[in-house]
Amino acid sequence: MKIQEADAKSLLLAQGLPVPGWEVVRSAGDARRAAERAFEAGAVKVVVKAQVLVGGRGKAGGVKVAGDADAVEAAAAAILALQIKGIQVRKLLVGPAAEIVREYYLGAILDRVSRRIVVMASAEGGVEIEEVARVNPAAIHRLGAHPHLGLLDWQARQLAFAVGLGGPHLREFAKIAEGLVATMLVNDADLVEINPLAVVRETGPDGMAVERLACLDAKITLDDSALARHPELEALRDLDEEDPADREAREEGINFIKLDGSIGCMVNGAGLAMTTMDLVKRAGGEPANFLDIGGGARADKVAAAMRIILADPQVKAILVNIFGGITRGDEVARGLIEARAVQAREVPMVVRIVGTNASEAGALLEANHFATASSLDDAAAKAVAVAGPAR
Amino acid sequence: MKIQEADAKSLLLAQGLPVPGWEVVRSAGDARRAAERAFEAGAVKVVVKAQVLVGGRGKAGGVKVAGDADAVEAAAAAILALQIKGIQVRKLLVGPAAEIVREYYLGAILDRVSRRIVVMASAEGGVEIEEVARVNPAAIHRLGAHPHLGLLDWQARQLAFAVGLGGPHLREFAKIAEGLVATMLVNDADLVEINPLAVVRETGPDGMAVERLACLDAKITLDDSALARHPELEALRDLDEEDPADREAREEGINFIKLDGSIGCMVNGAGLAMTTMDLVKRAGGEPANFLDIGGGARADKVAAAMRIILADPQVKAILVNIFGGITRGDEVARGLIEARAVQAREVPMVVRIVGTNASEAGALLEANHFATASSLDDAAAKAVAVAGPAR
Amino acid sequence: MSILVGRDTRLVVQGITGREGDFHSRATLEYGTPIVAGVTPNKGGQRALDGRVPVFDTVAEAVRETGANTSCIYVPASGAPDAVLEAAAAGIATIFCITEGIPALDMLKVVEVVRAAGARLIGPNCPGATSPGRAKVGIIPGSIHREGGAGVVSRSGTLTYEAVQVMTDAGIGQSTCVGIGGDPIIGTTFLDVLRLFAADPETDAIVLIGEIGGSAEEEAAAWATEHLQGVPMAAFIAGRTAPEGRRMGHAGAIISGGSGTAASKIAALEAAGIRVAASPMEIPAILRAAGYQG
Amino acid sequence: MSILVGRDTRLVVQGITGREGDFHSRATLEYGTPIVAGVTPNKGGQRALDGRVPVFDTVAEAVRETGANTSCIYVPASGAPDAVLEAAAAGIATIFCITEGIPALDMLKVVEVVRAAGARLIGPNCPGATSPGRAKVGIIPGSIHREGGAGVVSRSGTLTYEAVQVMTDAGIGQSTCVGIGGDPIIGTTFLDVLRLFAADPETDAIVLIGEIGGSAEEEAAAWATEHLQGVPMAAFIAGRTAPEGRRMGHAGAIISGGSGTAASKIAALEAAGIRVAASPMEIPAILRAAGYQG
Repeated sequence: MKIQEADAKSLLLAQGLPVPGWEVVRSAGDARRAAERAFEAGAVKVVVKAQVLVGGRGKAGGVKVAGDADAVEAAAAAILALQIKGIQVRKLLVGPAAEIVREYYLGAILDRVSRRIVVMASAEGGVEIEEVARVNPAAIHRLGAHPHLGLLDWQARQLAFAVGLGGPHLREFAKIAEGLVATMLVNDADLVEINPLAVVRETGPDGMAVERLACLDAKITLDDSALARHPELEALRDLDEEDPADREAREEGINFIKLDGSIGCMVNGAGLAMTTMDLVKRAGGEPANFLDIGGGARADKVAAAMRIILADPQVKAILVNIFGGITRGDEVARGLIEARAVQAREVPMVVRIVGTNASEAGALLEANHFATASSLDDAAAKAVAVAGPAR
Repeated sequence: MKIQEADAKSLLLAQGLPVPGWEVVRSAGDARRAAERAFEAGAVKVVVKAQVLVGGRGKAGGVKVAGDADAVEAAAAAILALQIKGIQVRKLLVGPAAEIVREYYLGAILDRVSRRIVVMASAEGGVEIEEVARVNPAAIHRLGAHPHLGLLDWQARQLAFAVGLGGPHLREFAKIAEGLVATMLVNDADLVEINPLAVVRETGPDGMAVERLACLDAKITLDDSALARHPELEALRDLDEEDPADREAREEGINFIKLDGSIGCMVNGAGLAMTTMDLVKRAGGEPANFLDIGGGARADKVAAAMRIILADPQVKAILVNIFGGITRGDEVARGLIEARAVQAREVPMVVRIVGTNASEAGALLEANHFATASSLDDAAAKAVAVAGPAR
Repeated sequence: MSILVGRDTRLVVQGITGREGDFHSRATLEYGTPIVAGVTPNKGGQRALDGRVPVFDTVAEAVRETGANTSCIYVPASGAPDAVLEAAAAGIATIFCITEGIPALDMLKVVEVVRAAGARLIGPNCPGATSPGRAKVGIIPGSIHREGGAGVVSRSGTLTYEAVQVMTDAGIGQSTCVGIGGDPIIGTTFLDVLRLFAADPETDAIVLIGEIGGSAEEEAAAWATEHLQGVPMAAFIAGRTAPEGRRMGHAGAIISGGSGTAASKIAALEAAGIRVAASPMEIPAILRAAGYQG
Repeated sequence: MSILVGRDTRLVVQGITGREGDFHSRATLEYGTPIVAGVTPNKGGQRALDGRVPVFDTVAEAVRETGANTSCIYVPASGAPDAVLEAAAAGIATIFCITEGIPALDMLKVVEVVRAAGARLIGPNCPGATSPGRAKVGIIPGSIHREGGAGVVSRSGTLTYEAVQVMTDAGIGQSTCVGIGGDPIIGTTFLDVLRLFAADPETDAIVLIGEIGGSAEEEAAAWATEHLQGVPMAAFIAGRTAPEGRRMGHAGAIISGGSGTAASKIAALEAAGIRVAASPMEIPAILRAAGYQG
């Protein structure tokens, strides 16, 4: 589960990381008032950032810096009018804009190959790190944290020296890097990124300029499997951005991703679901979704999956592909029969059920006049044929 | 550092272990009032326990159970009048007395041989566990906790089954055993013991009898080396029971233990200090103390050590034995000269300084008319000779 | 011989009295695999599966009393990591963890401890393994198999069944079929299984079924280039049409950056001389074309 | 050959720019031991010990640039566990940790990681080791030694110096003298060092200096019974007169229950045929009586 920047910053703050203050607002007026408070507290400029879960905010005009309250209000109004990658901006982060001296990248990710939390740091911060990885992989320094002890102090120091943050910022950097991994461990995150981690210039209480490290942006992805033991994190789910179909799927325990095609797919197992999509495409069609009903699905779950698929008006045909193992084919057939009895609109359906209780399923489907298919390739071809040509 | 039962119980409580409530009082009147509160809350009997850091309270009459407030007040007065192993009782724990169904032992200790935290459990609880270990070692079940992950759930279950606490108390026991190790890890303890851990009978809110596990006594020893990072634990040090000489030694970083003999010893290094005591005894004397001034001690520390030794009126002679490595002999000699100039009373002294800067030390000592010795055995013999015969 | 499971398998089922454990253990027994013990804390002394299997409180006791050497875990996600650790500490050599939904950071630690204990973990979130005609551990339907010499290794569940069924229908039997699981952190990788197949005299051909995400397939391909020349192989990669950057169902399928895409995996496999099927149905033909006679 | 330190020793000193590190490193250099590098974070690029030794920011860099194979740690207690872990990760084979006052639970974890990394840790809270005439690491005064064939192993600091001085004065030289440290959790035990001495062709006699607390001496005695028959040995145990149940200075000296007493240790050693001196001064005579000619 992705969480918003402001929530990610709160989690970093809880581990003692240096994150400049902010407020989250939902209107240009509130943005203005938050900015006035920031200016009063000494900010020279204020930043306004769209809070959306998709990348590329900056390029889309979702981040603006302004020097007075009027300009902040105007910027906020402009950003709140934006749709970024199809997502309507509803919330803004407002806070003092830092005076950046130099930007770094710092991230931690669960690495499946090394089976470690890998911490990555780069002196090429503030930009798309994937781009740095592609163009100049040597600019990204990597280290595997200890599986039991987390990021060790010497590892944090080694990264600091590697990105040129020895000297006055050594201890600061080490503390941040260790806190990054602690944030990951405490919250069961898959990914924690600070980009940019920046040396910022501030005016100390004595009026002298001081430079210190600060976390200016934060991105955290949580492990869905661990949310059950972190109810406080489950509460961070952004329901504003969640499509009703996505929500129903999540609540039913169905893995669902909407796509742009016309052939709705209902499959058991993620690998087989992807394969089904691949074969639809190979047969000349376009899948409307990825949908995995999981193992051992029963009739009511099948009915829910059908509702979710049909909620997409682009769907012109449905392909059901079930290989019964834990899942019993006759249960699925029964679910399909029930679902069709109450479904909102008539859409042609091709059903393939093999494996456990396949013959019982076949008899039920035949008795209820479903179009069936035997092989995987055959099922895909038939579904494409009934859906008509792809756009 | 040993801490009082009441403090140990607080640390267990902080890890979620089931510890019946208590109050700590310093007078019989306060004990009475605490007991009245306990009776009001439903206690049938109340227990009064001396809070002293030495073992054998029970045998010494330091634990009493009473059925009404008068009896509690009398018991408290009697216990407050006790000296247990030379320690005046100043504090009492007062709380409801549990109805014990069956007693168990549960302890965790840092084991130097296996280099693990070893968790021990026994169905023979409520008695001296050392006695059980001697008479029936098979009755104590042991398990090494994982060095990184602590006590694993299956380990806790295994111990539960071993002591016959499968069944309704399995989860309770596992939680307590895991909490025991967590208490050790969180507080940097060397030893955490619950004896007895007991199945107690209580009356539930519905008036029905319920049985559950409860920690009725607790003993915790903290790692002195780790106290610096636990200021809240340092605050638990019982200054009431600390001798002024012990306190000065601790504050000066001197390892000091008072003994009953007449020859004060000042040595650098614990092993050499014990050896010096052994040789004093072998030469027919009795050491008055163990005292290790540590490595690299300077003149002021030497002077402090001298004050601590001379504070003991039984001391009739002082043996100084220094093998200079980090410690410089001339520094020690200078400290001795300074200390003698201001010392409270005249006591014969035998000084042996070898190793680093021994010849400079020798010259200083000679110029100031100190009695010196060359070998270890010689030094011990001379000290015994000047002190006169042991009692 | 076969790998991982075989005639020497003596199985203990952890969580045998649960719904899943009971259901699949019956199928395992029917397949002829000896389930020598079950473990459910506080149910020690009972008998499971209609009295056919003794239940113990701890794995250590089960091992001591029955000589179990392989474990299959159906314990719910909250207790499964501990179940794996218990099995490893009790000296179980091969541990299958079927349970899905275990937090990845738990597995990070578990995998490390299991490795240090010298045990082998397959999964979690895996369907198990079958050596047709010898033994089956886990939830792969026994009916799809046929005895033979092709080893199958897969990150997927039902997709594996699909591929195996196609092979069986085409007359190509299997030495062992292994589902290694789709979670980000798993105990046994493609590469580990390829090594085992390479050393198994009864495995004469290998089928590898991967999917987008991670780089385990690329890693396996690189190793195959050096160590599996001359072994007839076929592969399939699910997710050619999956959009980038989205999760496809389980966490096994994240695409990040340029690596981990179907294209990258297919290129790596083809570079190793392994033909990649466009549909699982093509697998038998590819094996035949690679010279597999079995 | 000698053990642990010798002609092949290439030393890196962690904490070389601190007061202790500087002081003892000078003595180490004077003894002729090559200190090839120092490590102090943020002082990389400087030179220590009057310009004689290059300083690096990390141990990894020091190893890469100088081929250091042995480390000596003078880092304060708060940073010492990390320093040990850094050395082990950088491939240092032999790590001496002189630092005292490290929390025992920290060492529990460090010892586990060091063991897994295949490195050897001596200490913490140890004086180091000297192979007279070859190399010295740590804080044992070089002047007390004499080249020879007796190996000395001890849990103590100054008591070791005392014993070694007595041996040297009696004309008995040492192959290697090792202080293993007095803390409850240490990296290398008596037994470990006895094994090394047993395998060292240049060690012809062994002196073991123990103290009350724990059971390492008993363990060592049991091993010696089987593996060191015929090797002239002598022992000394400090704390015969220590009262039970009190700590004598460092945590190494707790007596608990009946085990760990001086009497128990002396009995175990005598049962193994090792005579225990009543005073360190008796050690040379015991070695001679045991047939040591060196």
